Order: sequence, then structure tokens, then C-alpha cells
Amino acid sequence: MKLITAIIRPFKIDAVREALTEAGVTGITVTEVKGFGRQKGHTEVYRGAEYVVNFLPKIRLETVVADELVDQVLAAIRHSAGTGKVGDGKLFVCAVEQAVRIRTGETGVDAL
Amino acid sequence: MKLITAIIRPFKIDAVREALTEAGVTGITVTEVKGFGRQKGHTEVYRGAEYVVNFLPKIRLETVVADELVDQVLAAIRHSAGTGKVGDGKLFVCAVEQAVRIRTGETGVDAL
Amino acid sequence: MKLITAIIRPFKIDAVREALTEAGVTGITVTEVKGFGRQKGHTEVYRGAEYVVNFLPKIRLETVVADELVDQVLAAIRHSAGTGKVGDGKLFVCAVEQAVRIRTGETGVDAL
Amino acid sequence: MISRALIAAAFLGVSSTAHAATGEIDTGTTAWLLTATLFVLMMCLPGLALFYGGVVRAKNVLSIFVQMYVSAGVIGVLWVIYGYSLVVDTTGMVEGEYSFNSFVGGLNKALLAGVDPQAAASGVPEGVLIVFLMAFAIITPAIVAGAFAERMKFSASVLFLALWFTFCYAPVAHMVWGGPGALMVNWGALDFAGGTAVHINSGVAGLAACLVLGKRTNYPRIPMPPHNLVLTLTGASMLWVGWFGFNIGSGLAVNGQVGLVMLNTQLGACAGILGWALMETLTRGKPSALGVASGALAGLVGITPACAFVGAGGAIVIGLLTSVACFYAITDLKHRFGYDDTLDVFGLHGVGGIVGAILTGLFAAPSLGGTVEGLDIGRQLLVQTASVVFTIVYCLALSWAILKLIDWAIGLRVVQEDEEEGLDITSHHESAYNA
Amino acid sequence: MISRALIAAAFLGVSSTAHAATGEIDTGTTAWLLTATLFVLMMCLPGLALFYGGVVRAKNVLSIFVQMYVSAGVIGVLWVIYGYSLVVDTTGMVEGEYSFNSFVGGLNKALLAGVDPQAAASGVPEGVLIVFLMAFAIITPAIVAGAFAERMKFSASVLFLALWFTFCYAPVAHMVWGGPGALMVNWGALDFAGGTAVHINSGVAGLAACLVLGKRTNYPRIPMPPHNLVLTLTGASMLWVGWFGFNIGSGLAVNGQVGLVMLNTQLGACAGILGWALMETLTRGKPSALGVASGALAGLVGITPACAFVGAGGAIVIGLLTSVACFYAITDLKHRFGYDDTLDVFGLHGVGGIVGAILTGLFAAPSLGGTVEGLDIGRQLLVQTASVVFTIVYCLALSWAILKLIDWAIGLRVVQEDEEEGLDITSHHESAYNA
Amino acid sequence: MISRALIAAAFLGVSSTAHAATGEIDTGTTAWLLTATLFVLMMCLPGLALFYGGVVRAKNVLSIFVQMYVSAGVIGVLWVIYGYSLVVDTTGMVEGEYSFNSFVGGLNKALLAGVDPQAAASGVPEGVLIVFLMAFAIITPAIVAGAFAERMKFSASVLFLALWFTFCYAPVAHMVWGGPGALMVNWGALDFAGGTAVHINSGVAGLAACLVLGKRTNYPRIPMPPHNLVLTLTGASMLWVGWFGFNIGSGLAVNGQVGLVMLNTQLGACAGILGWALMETLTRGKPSALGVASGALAGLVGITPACAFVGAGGAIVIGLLTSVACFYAITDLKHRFGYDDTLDVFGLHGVGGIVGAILTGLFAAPSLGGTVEGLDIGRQLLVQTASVVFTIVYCLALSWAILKLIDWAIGLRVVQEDEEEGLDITSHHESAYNA
Ligand SMILES: Nc1ncnc2c1ncn2[C@@H]1O[C@H](COP(=O)(O)OP(=O)(O)O)[C@@H](O)[C@H]1O
Ligand SMILES: Nc1ncnc2c1ncn2[C@@H]1O[C@H](COP(=O)(O)OP(=O)(O)O)[C@@H](O)[C@H]1O
Ligand SMILES: Nc1ncnc2c1ncn2[C@@H]1O[C@H](COP(=O)(O)OP(=O)(O)O)[C@@H](O)[C@H]1O
Repeated sequence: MKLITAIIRPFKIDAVREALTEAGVTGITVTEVKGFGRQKGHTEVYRGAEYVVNFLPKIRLETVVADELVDQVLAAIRHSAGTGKVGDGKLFVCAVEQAVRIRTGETGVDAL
Repeated sequence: MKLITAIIRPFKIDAVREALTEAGVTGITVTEVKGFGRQKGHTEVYRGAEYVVNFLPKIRLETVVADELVDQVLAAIRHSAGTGKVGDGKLFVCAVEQAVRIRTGETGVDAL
Repeated sequence: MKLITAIIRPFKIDAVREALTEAGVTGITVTEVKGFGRQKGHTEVYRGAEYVVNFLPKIRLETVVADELVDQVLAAIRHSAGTGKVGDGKLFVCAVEQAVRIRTGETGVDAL
Repeated sequence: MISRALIAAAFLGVSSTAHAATGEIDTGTTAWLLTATLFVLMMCLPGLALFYGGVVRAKNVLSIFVQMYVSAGVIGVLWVIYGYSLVVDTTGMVEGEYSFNSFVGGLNKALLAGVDPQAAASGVPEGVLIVFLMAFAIITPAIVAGAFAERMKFSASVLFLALWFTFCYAPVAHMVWGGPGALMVNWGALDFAGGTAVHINSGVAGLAACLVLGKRTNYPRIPMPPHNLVLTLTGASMLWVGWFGFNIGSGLAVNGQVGLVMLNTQLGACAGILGWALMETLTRGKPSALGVASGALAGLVGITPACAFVGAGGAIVIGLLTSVACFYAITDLKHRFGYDDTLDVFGLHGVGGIVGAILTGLFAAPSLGGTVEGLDIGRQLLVQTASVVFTIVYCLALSWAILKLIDWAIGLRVVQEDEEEGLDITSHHESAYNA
Repeated sequence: MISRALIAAAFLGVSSTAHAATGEIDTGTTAWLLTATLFVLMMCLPGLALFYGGVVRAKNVLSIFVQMYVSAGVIGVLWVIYGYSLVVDTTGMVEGEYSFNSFVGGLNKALLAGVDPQAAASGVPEGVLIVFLMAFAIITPAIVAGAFAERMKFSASVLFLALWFTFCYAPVAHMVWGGPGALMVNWGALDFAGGTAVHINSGVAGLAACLVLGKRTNYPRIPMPPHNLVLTLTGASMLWVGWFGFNIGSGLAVNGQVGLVMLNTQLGACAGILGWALMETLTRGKPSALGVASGALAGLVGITPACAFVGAGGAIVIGLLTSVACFYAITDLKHRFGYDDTLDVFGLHGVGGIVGAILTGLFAAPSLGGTVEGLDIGRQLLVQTASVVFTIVYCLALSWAILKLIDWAIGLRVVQEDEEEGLDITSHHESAYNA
Repeated sequence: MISRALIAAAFLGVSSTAHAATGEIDTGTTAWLLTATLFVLMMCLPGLALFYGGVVRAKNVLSIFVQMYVSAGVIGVLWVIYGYSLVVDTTGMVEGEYSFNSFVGGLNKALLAGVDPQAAASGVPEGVLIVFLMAFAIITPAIVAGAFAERMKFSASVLFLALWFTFCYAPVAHMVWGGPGALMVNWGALDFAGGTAVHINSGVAGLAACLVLGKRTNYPRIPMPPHNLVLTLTGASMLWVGWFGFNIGSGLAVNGQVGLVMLNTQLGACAGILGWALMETLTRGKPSALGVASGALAGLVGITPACAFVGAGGAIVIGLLTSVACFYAITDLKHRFGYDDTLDVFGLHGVGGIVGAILTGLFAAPSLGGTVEGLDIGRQLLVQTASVVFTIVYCLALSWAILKLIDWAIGLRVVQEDEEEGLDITSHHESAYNA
């Protein structure tokens, strides 16, 4: 099993979810995060005090999938999350040694 | 060392923390997340506009533990977080290559 | 590639970002989290009802870097995030098998 | 002795003043009563809704608002259908005598029969009086709603508020403000702006509700801290400001007395803050925001029946003592008895109302700075106690019966899953906050 | 028949009452009009800003506030330069006759020429009247702004609001309230507090704006739920309370009528809540918070033109029907036609204003509980319809022209990236919420 | 020349009007002063608390509210003990002569000795006057609290506010409003509603406080953006609305003048918005929400001393210039001098108060549209400057002394860890927001 972590633009979340569902993914966990990267931030000004805001709102999406699904899932996210502009985000893949479904105690791919 | 990531129901957090403390875990990091899975969402309606909300509030709990603690910890979370109903969540285990305590620079299991 | 996850004090985020930029890191993702550990929490009281708040606000910082950068990055975070007091936080290192830049499809270290 | 009851009576044509006789509008008095009405309406929405809404969890904040809006809608319409008449109709009442109409007004003004909203009564168009009193009839049940927050079915809550308004609020308001021949007026109870009819009444109903309904799931095992105290403090501040409309407006006149009522109301609030802050500092080392806001309101509840009858010193002492009593009730008594009064309706309005009513009997005496000439403290304390006990018993019995009836008919509580998911989504299809 | 137009006329010296003649200040009337002005100002800021701000997404909430502040600043100054004169100057008007000045006032009072803010007009210093009417001139364009929220350039929005105030609001206000010789006064249209000049006017302008401007990017494909309904409900409550200042104050007098206006205003709101809650329960099974707040406002919009002319029963029916009509317009019609009226300006103010104006012609009849003696229902319905149609046509044409002009000159819409990032950061360098 | 001082004097029995003589209540004047008092109270809670609370970080928002509640409680009680007497007691004062009592009132009315809150003074029950003036005494120290927000010990802040009220506010208020024989009345300074006593006084005290206390830890290295600007804008709007109660109420009468005061107050705010928006557009390309709200308040501060003495044109110019001056002080001067005035108390109230006071001396001249007949501009500018300089020096010295005293006795600042964790948890055991 692999954990695929995607950092994407917030307004792309629904499109990505649909693409993933189509690709056979049944579970997703998302987090609101702030990202720093090549995409440039903006300046905020409060009564003359200027703040450069480098951290931009992003969504961090995690899904654990069976090994054979990985390529398909990466492709699905890439296509649904891209705009072609700087700041589209990243995909990271890590190995998952074990998965357990809390409700039933099922383990491995059955738990997903 | 292993990183155990648990996706659980928000109101279970205190029970899980207690179970983990008993199991000898000394550090936990939690994040408010939204989860999509088998558990069905609800519909929200604002002036006639209907939104199906698929992402439900969950807590993502992370703890890095020594290898020998893993089974015990998995069991502790399973028992404290379960309600038996769809949506109880998942446990994922990944390998951690290194850990460092920022304050002291201790590494490995000592850092936990 | 390695994923370095740091749990740090919220007000250290800007210092750490600067240190990382200097160390050659080009992308960072941060999340507001709550941490439970050795650092003791505080008590809140609402109309006589006492709540012990064990979970303290922390920042979870993630950055995926090339293997050769790992030590440097760990050191940079350690030095910029430390105060020497309990609660400074941890660093965890995990292996990343693959990385993809959504915008371009680049993979591996090129994607970072 | 100038009592609100007498003034009310004058208003309703039972006795007559120069103005009432001539039927002329006094523009100043009308201007103030228009304003006072607006402030009392503002006390409920948004004041009370914010005060309550901030303390509940984020998943239930809208349910507070919907209850208040819908119950305002229902009671507003019922008010012109029969409520106003039940409170103010004086048919069948004779000064000092007891009859059925000592307990509740008749239905001669039902559907506003014979009422011309444009006609002057004591210098004010009756339409203004109708809405001013309606505002009291709307906010009092709304206060009760705090006790059963976060777990009552929406349909049950609206049914309860409508029935409670009919069988508890209207009669008690009549007994207190119905003029000569009304129960508590005959007794000679002193209650200027509604310590009995509003605060004890709602506080006791709240107690009944949280007892019948039972605790929130997991209370007190799981912490349920206020989700947004800024809302609560904003609401409390609006309640404080609006309370002047409530207390001063209750005199239904603009005369020298308004100076006394305004000063006492303010001092009650100030002393209430100090009382609570002191108790918190003594027991916990530091005063809290929720504490000082609760203290201000406790002081205001305490001074409500007394505000036209006591001196500045008496107002300060009443504010202080009421606040300390409420502090004790909320931080200690409640936990000891273990009932789950979500928004401390009983602890604040019930206990505060009782303490205020009793202390009014004391500090109204001229020897203690009061303004009620010839007051016999011992006798007055008895009368005040009688009115308190009567209100408690009547309200407890009726509220209990209404709750049991509704429980039997449609059920009071939401199912546990809905409670856990929150009433906003399960009862109203909405979330208050969206990213 | 007592119409606001006549009273306004009295005020403006066209006809004269005892007070106006003697030039004495009536302290009660002045006290009330000062208060009413404060409440109408509060309706706009913070009332309307909160009501609107809570419904938009978190990234655009400040843009609502900036628009309202800046447009208040601009219109406040324009008001003393020429606005007041365009509305109230009666030069060239003759009762029953039609001239250019039936459509818009002259410029004799421009720069407040010859106006002494301290001098009494009908018992009130003219300065108070100037600010009272200014508050109407500020809030009406602000209502329109809800229709183009979340996508209009800031510069374009301010320019639009200023031009719209000049060419739409001022003339229509004059036609309605300009006194004998003004268009709708000549026609005999009944509009007590501004159903035409305020609500239909702003509602129709809102429709024009969202049609010319187009939908928000991704609407309705991506959900755009309200970011904070507590703000919205707080704002709605303040609008409700402030509406009494609006409606009662519109009489520009303190007399028996204020009792009727207050009662009807309150009943309109109450019935509006019930209407919307009922429709939601029938169609969705449960009433919502945003729904009941919208219902209260719909009822208030509906009762605005009618509040001095109908009885309590009529007020309830008008509140109920207007609410049902607005519910249908917003939850059904809008989706069917597919325009993107961000804050439902047309659905609430346009539709509500139209329904209210028509129903006023019906329920003003004494046979239906109304107060307008000798009213011929058929004829009055015609007159009301004429005033509605005229306002719609005039306002639609002018608003469209102004919008097209601005689009041609400087462009109406922000670029898509800015819309996605949010107007707060891109138009104002700020975020509303920071950790 | 009609000055507030004279009216105040009339009120206090120094001179007598028809009303005061007969001791009759004027219902209209009383209605307005009741209302004005409510609005001034609302300015402080929730108005100022929201305005300030939104700008601080989320971890300190409750500390603002607690300070305001507790200081209201303390000052409310001190007010009836000695504050009212220190401000209004005129014993020992002779028109045009200087004595100790030119600087501060006596203690003849301490504990409200000889004061009957129900008795009429100039047509209004004295109890109303007591609370109206109390509201000023509560809000002025509360304004100061903005300067030392986010780092002062709670105990020290309450002690400071109480001492500052006693030794700074009460004397300066007496010098300005004490009537004939009071320092600035003798000088002939024009200050209608409190530019000196309220704004310069609080602004300068704020400067002293942030200088003595030092900067917040990490200021300005770490960004500290406002945590919730919606709160700030809501609070600013309430301040704006309440300001009419403040300015118009200061005349303590309902007469022609209220028309002028209302108009000027509104125009000051409108012009203030335009001034700030213009400056931001020129320097940054876009106006901001915090900016336009600050501009409205700057304009209101500027017009406060002038509002009864200038014409509409003067009001616009004063609002505009004050706003520009405050903009410059806050966005440039502050950063240059490097002091950390958390909520810009000095920049807004200090600078705005000074500019407003000086400009009052100019625009009060009939040749510039003012209402003060026979005014010699040169002489008046001198007098205004003298009153400004005196207030600055007096207030700076006293505030500094009080702060140093408290620092020596109990320490002013919280420890750094507490500052980092936030005052809400460390000083009050609470968090404003809980999930
Ligand atoms: N090396 C990295 N480790 C973790 N997160 C990263 C890394 N690089 C980028 N990110 C995340 O991805 C987001 C987008 O990256 P950015 O460099 O702005 O654009 P792009 O993905 O188009 O190259 C960042 O805001 C950050 O959240
Ligand atoms: N494959 C997965 N990867 C990541 N998170 C998952 C995955 N499957 C489920 N989750 C998380 O677990 C939560 C519960 O899963 P769900 O399928 O609803 O119920 P259950 O755990 O009882 O099978 C989801 O809301 C989601 O946050
Ligand atoms: N084993 C662990 N797994 C995950 N997170 C941890 C672990 N131990 C500590 N943390 C995180 O690090 C934070 C700091 O740890 P703590 O024990 O309080 O202090 P220190 O890092 O100085 O030893 C905690 O609040 C928690 O978020």
C-alpha cells in the first residue's frame, strides 16, 4: 500500500475528489494547509504596517491505496488538479506498512 | 520507529489520548481534517441552493513510536476509537528513519 | 527523497522558513495542529467548569528534500526553532518513493 | 407608592390621568417608549441570541437563532390574537378582591377587539404599548430556551415556547401587571420591571426543562467550552444596554422616576460585575470574561424588580449580592445537583430573580435609602416571599406538565446521532461556518 | 388620508401646520427623529454589512464593508451638495399638475443654500431631517451592492453607487415623497415608507447589475455557502430593529399613527418569518436560519409601503404573502432564470417591494381593515400597479445605462484570478481573518 | 455663543432656565437624553470592545473585554462615590476667576449627597444626567486601554484605569465642562463634546502608556495582523452611530442646535472616510477596510469639539483634514518614532483631538460658515492652542506618574511567556474560540 499526499489548490478539491472516485479510490482525508513555494504571495497592509504573506492557502489531500492503483491515482490527480500555472502543487508517494479499519479490525488492503 | 496515523471521530479524541497515555505513548500531534469515505454525508440548503457535503469532520492523530510499541498502540486506538458504526476511521503505519528532539538534539527513540 | 516533518512552536514559523530558504529548500507546507507531549497544558474555566487543555497549538511543517539535503535541513530547523524549553518539538524523517509536480509532470528531485 | 402595576392600570384605562382623559399624545413619552421597545426587541435579537449562541458549540449556534426567530414570529402573532388580552384585559377585576381574573385576563381584547392602535392611552398610542409588551412576551420564553439548548427537537421547542407563553407567561404577567384586582397587585408585591414575571418565571421553567429533558450526551464527561466568547460578550453588552429600555420603559412614562431607574439599573450592573470578578478572584485567582459578563447580567436581573424603589446604595448592594448568589448557584450548586442547564437560565434568571425580589422588600424601605414611604420591612419581605414562592410553584407545575405532554405527544429530544452531529445540520440543513 | 408625501410636504413648507408656522421645536418629535435616524444609519452599518458579509465567502467579506463605508462617505457629501435638493426642492411643482419637477427636484437647496439646519420645520430642526433622509439615500444604493458582490471592481462599484444615487434614487424618491405635484403623489400612489423608492428601486437595479455583470466564476457549479451565518443573522436582527426607525420615522411626526405603524411593522416581520418557515417545512422538511431571517426581512419589505394604511390583520397577510412570494422567487425563479444575484437583492427587495406595493392598494381599504377612507380598491390597485411598473421601467433603463457606461469607461469586473483569490486581498490588501 | 459649558452650567443650577426654575420634566428632552445615554454606553460595550478586540490577536481578545467590563464596573461605582462630584460640583467657582476649583470640582456631591435622581434639572431628571456623564467617564479610560493592549497585567490595567479616571479624566472634564469659573471656560475655549477632555486626554495617556510599557515582544519583527476585521468594522460602525448620542447629547438639550450637531457629526465622519480612502489610494493604490473605518472615526474625533460651532462646509473640511493628519500619524509618524501603540490611540484620538481642537477655532468664525458670532480667529486659535497644550502637558505628566507608581508597586507588564501564550489564557483562564 502507498500513501499518496497531494498538495493542491483549494478550489480544485471537488474536481479531484470526483476524479479519484472514478479511479476507484474509496477514502480520502483532506487538511487545510498553507504552502510556500515558487508561487509568489501577496502583501497585506494594516494601517501602514506591511506584511508579505508567503504562505498561500492549499489543500493537502491524503489517500492510501493499493500498490497497483498508484499510477492511476497519480494521473487522476494530475489531470484534475492542474491549471498549468505556478502553484498547482505536488504529489508525494510513501510506503505504508500496515492499514487497519478501526470499525472491523480488517487489515491491509481490505482496510482501505 | 513507526509513524502511526489514525483518522478518528472528533469526539473520540479524549478517549484515545487516555488509552495512548496508558499504552506508554508520550507524544501526540492532532489535526482537524475532513474525511471522505463510506460514511455518507449530509445535504445543506441555503436559500434553495443544495450542497451535498461529502467531507465530514475527522481528527487525524499522529504518533511516532518505537517498533515494539506498534501493536499495542494500534490495539489501544482501535478499542478507544471504535463505535462500530461506519466512519470510525483508519490506522496507517509508516516507517520513520530518524527522529530528533529539537530542544536537546537527541535522536532516535530517545527523541520521542 | 525524504519527507521531513517538523512539529514546532507557532511563533517560530517565520524564523524556520528563513533558515530553510537559506538551506536551499524551495517548498514547504505547514498545518496548524495541536500537540500533546511533555510540555504541560493549562486549565480553562467557564462558569466554574474546569477543563484541562492538554493539546497545545503547534505548527506542523513538511518539506520533501533530496537525500543529500537532509542533514543540513534538520540542522537548520533545529537551530531556528529551538528555545531550549520543553515543547520545542520534534523532527521526523520518512522515505519518499516518488514526487510529481502537478503543473509539469516532472518527477523525482526535479519535482521539488 | 408608585408601582408599575398602577401605572399600567392607568394606561389601560382603569384609572385615569390628565393625559388619558384628554386622549392626547405626549410626543416625549411616545418617543421614549418607541425607543425603549426597539431596545427590548434588540435584547432578544440579536442580544440574547448572541449571548446564548456563543456559549453553545459551533454545531448548534444556528439552532438558537432559529428558535428565537420562529418563536418571535409565533408569539408575535399569538400576542394580537389572545396574548395581549390575557395580560391586560381587566374585566372582572376589583381592587383588593380575588376572582378568576386575578390570575389571568379575559378575552375581551382578543384579536384586538375594540383596540385602536392609534388612540392615546396615558399619552402614548396603544399600538406602541402593544408592541412594547409584546417584546417582553417574546424575550421571556426565549430566555427559557437556553436551558434546553443543544438537545431539544425543533418542533418540540417551538410548541413548548408557544404553550409556555400561553399558560405560564401570560397569566403570571397578568398577576403582576394586571392592575388593581390582579393577584400580586392585591398582595402588594413590589416588582417594577418583571423580576417575577420575567426572571423567576423563565428561570424556573428552565430548571424544569433541563430536568425533564436530561443532560446533553456526554455531559459533563466531555468538555463543552463556549465556541465563541466574543459573540457571548457582544450579546451580553447588548442585553445590558437594552435593559434600560426594559427597566425604564416599564414605568410607561417619562417622569422624575426614570432618573432613579436609570441610575439604579446601571449601578446594579456595575456592582454585579464587581461581585462576580471578586468571587472569581477569590476562588480562582483571576476574573474571566464569561464571568464578568454573567456578573453584569446577574446584577441586572437582581435590580429589575427593585429599580424604582431603592436608592443608589441599595442598588449597589443588590447588584453585588445577586451576583454573588448567582455565582454560587452556577459554579457550585449546579455541579452538586448535577442538572445540565446549558446556558444557566436557572442559575442566572431564577436565582437572580429570587434574590432580587426578596432584597427589593428590604431596600425599598426609606430607612435603607428606598423610596416606598411607610413600608413595613417584615410584612413586605413576607409579601415578596409569597410572590416568589407562588411563581415558583405555579411555573414549575405548569412547565413540567407542558413538557411531559409534549414528550408524550411528539417527543422532546433529538436522537443521539443528531445531537452528536449537531442541531444545525440535522434540524436546519445548515452549518454556521463554512470555509 | 394621511400620506407620508403630505407630511413630507408639510415639513418642506409647502403646506403649513401650527408647528411649522410658529417654527417651534417639539422636543418629543425631535427626540424620536434623532433616534430614528440613528437606527436607520445602524441598519446600513453594521446591519446590512453584516447581513451581506456573512453570506459571501470569507475572502470577500471586507469588500462589502469597504463599499458601504466609502459609498456612505461619498453619498453623505453629495447629499448636501445636491442630493437633498434633488429630493425635496419643490420649486415649480403644482398640486395635480405635471412638469419637469414632478420627476426631480430643483437645485435651489443645492449646497444647502438657504437652509438653516437649526431652524424648525414641522417641529424638528431641519438638520435632523437632512440626516434622516440622507440615511435613506445611503442605505438604498448599499442594498443594490448585494447583487454584484464578489466580482465587481471597487472603483466601478463606487462610481456606480454614486451615479445610481444621482440618477435613480434621487428622482424616484422625489416622485414618491416630493409632495403635491410630484409624479406619484399626483397619481395618488400609497407608499408610506419607501416600497417604491427604496425596495423596488434597489431590487430592480440589483437585477440589472447581476445581468450586466454576469455570474460569479464557477457559479453555480462550485458550492458557495455563506461563510458565517452568525454575522448574517446578527445583521438581519439589526435590520429588523432598525426598520422601526425607517417605517415609523417616515411619518416625520409623533402622533397616533406611530402606534399603527409600529404594530404593523412588527406583525409584518413576524408573519414573514412564519411564511418562510412554513414554505421551507413544506418543501424541505425543516426551516433554516438563513430562511427565517430572510422571511423576516421579506415581511418587512412587504409591509413598508403599507404600514400606516392597513390593519393588524392586513399586516399579517401582507407579511405572509410577501414572504411566500420572495421564497418562491429566490429558491425557484432565480435558479430557473439562472442569473446570479449574490445576495438576492431582486428576490427580496424587488419582488417583496412589488408584492407589498400591490397589496397595499388592497388592504388599505377600510372594508379589509385599512385606514384609507373612501378608497376605491380597483382604482387604487391600478395606481399602485402604475407606480410599480413606472419604477421598474425607469430604474431598469437607467441602471442598465449607467452600468454599460461604466463598463465601457473603466470596466465592471475584476479579472478572474482576482475573483478567485478574493476581493479583500486583491482590492484592499487585507484579509478579514488572521490566525 | 452657545457653549456646552454654559449649558452644563445651566444644568447644574449655576444659571437657571425656565425649566430648571420650575423643576418640571420635559418629556422630549428626557426621552432624547435617555436614548443618547444608551448609545454612549453602547459605544463602549460592545462598540469599542469589538473595534479593539478585532485588531488584537485572537489570544488577547477577551482581555480587552474583561478590562472594559471591569473598568466600567469600578468607574460606575466610583462615579457615584466621588467622580460625579469632582466633575460637576461648582462650589468655590466664580465666573472669570481662578481658584483650586477651576481645576477640579469639590466633594459636596460625593456619595450623591443632596442629589435627588428624580428631581428635574433643566427639564431632565438628574439621575439621567448622572448616568449620561458616567458613560463618558467609562468610555474615556477604555479608549486609553487600547494603547497598552496585549501586554499589560490585568491588575495593573484596572488600577491604572481607576487612578487615571480620578486624577486625569475627572479634573480635565471639570476644567472643560465645569461651567463659569472652570479653567477652560474662563479661557473661552470651544469644545462642544469633548475634544479635549475625551480625545486629547485619552490619546496622550495612551502615548504615555505605550512609552512607559514598551513594545510588545517581537514587535514589529513578527507580523501581528488583526485577527478579525469583521469585529473591528462592526465596532467602528457602532461607534459611529453612538457618536451622535455623544455629540448631540452633549448639548444636554433638544433645540435647534441638535440639527446642526447631527449634520456636522455625520459630515465629519463621511469626510473622514473620504480623506483616509484618498490617502490610501494615493500611497498604496487601494483603500482598505481598516482604513476607511479608521477614517470615519478620525473624522468623528475631529468634529467632536466643533460640531455645534461650524457650518456644513467647515465640518467637511475638518473631517477631511483630521483624517489626513491621523493617517499620517499612524502610517508614518508611529513607525518613525517606533513606539508601539497597539490600537493607535494616540494616532487617532490624540492627533485627531488636537487637529480638531485647533480647527474648531478657525471654522467657528462666521466668515468661514461658523456660528460663533463675533469670534476673533487669531485670539480663538490662541485659546484653543492653550487648552490643547495644557491638556497635553497635564495629562502626560499625570499619566506618566501613575504608570511609574503602578510599575513600582505591582509591575505593569506580564512576563514574556504569558504574553506569548496570550492574556486570555494566562490572565483569565479562557480562550475566546473553541472548536
Ligand atoms: N518540497 C516541498 N515539500 C513540501 N511541500 C512542497 C514542496 N514544494 C512545494 N510544496 C507545496 O506545493 C505548493 C505549490 O508549490 P509551488 O512551488 O508554489 O508551485 P508548483 O507546484 O507549481 O511548482 C506549495 O505552496 C507547497 O505547499
Ligand atoms: N484509503 C484512505 N486513505 C486515506 N483516508 C481514508 C481512506 N479511507 C478512509 N479514510 C478516512 O477514514 C474516514 C472513515 O472512513 P469511512 O470509509 O467513512 O468509514 P470506515 O473507516 O468505518 O470504513 C474517512 O472519512 C477518511 O477520512
Ligand atoms: N512521539 C510523538 N509523535 C508525534 N508527535 C509528537 C511526539 N512527541 C512529541 N510530539 C509533538 O511535539 C510536541 C512537543 O513535544 P513535547 O514533549 O511537549 O516537548 P519536547 O519536544 O521539548 O520534548 C508535542 O506537542 C507534539 O505535538
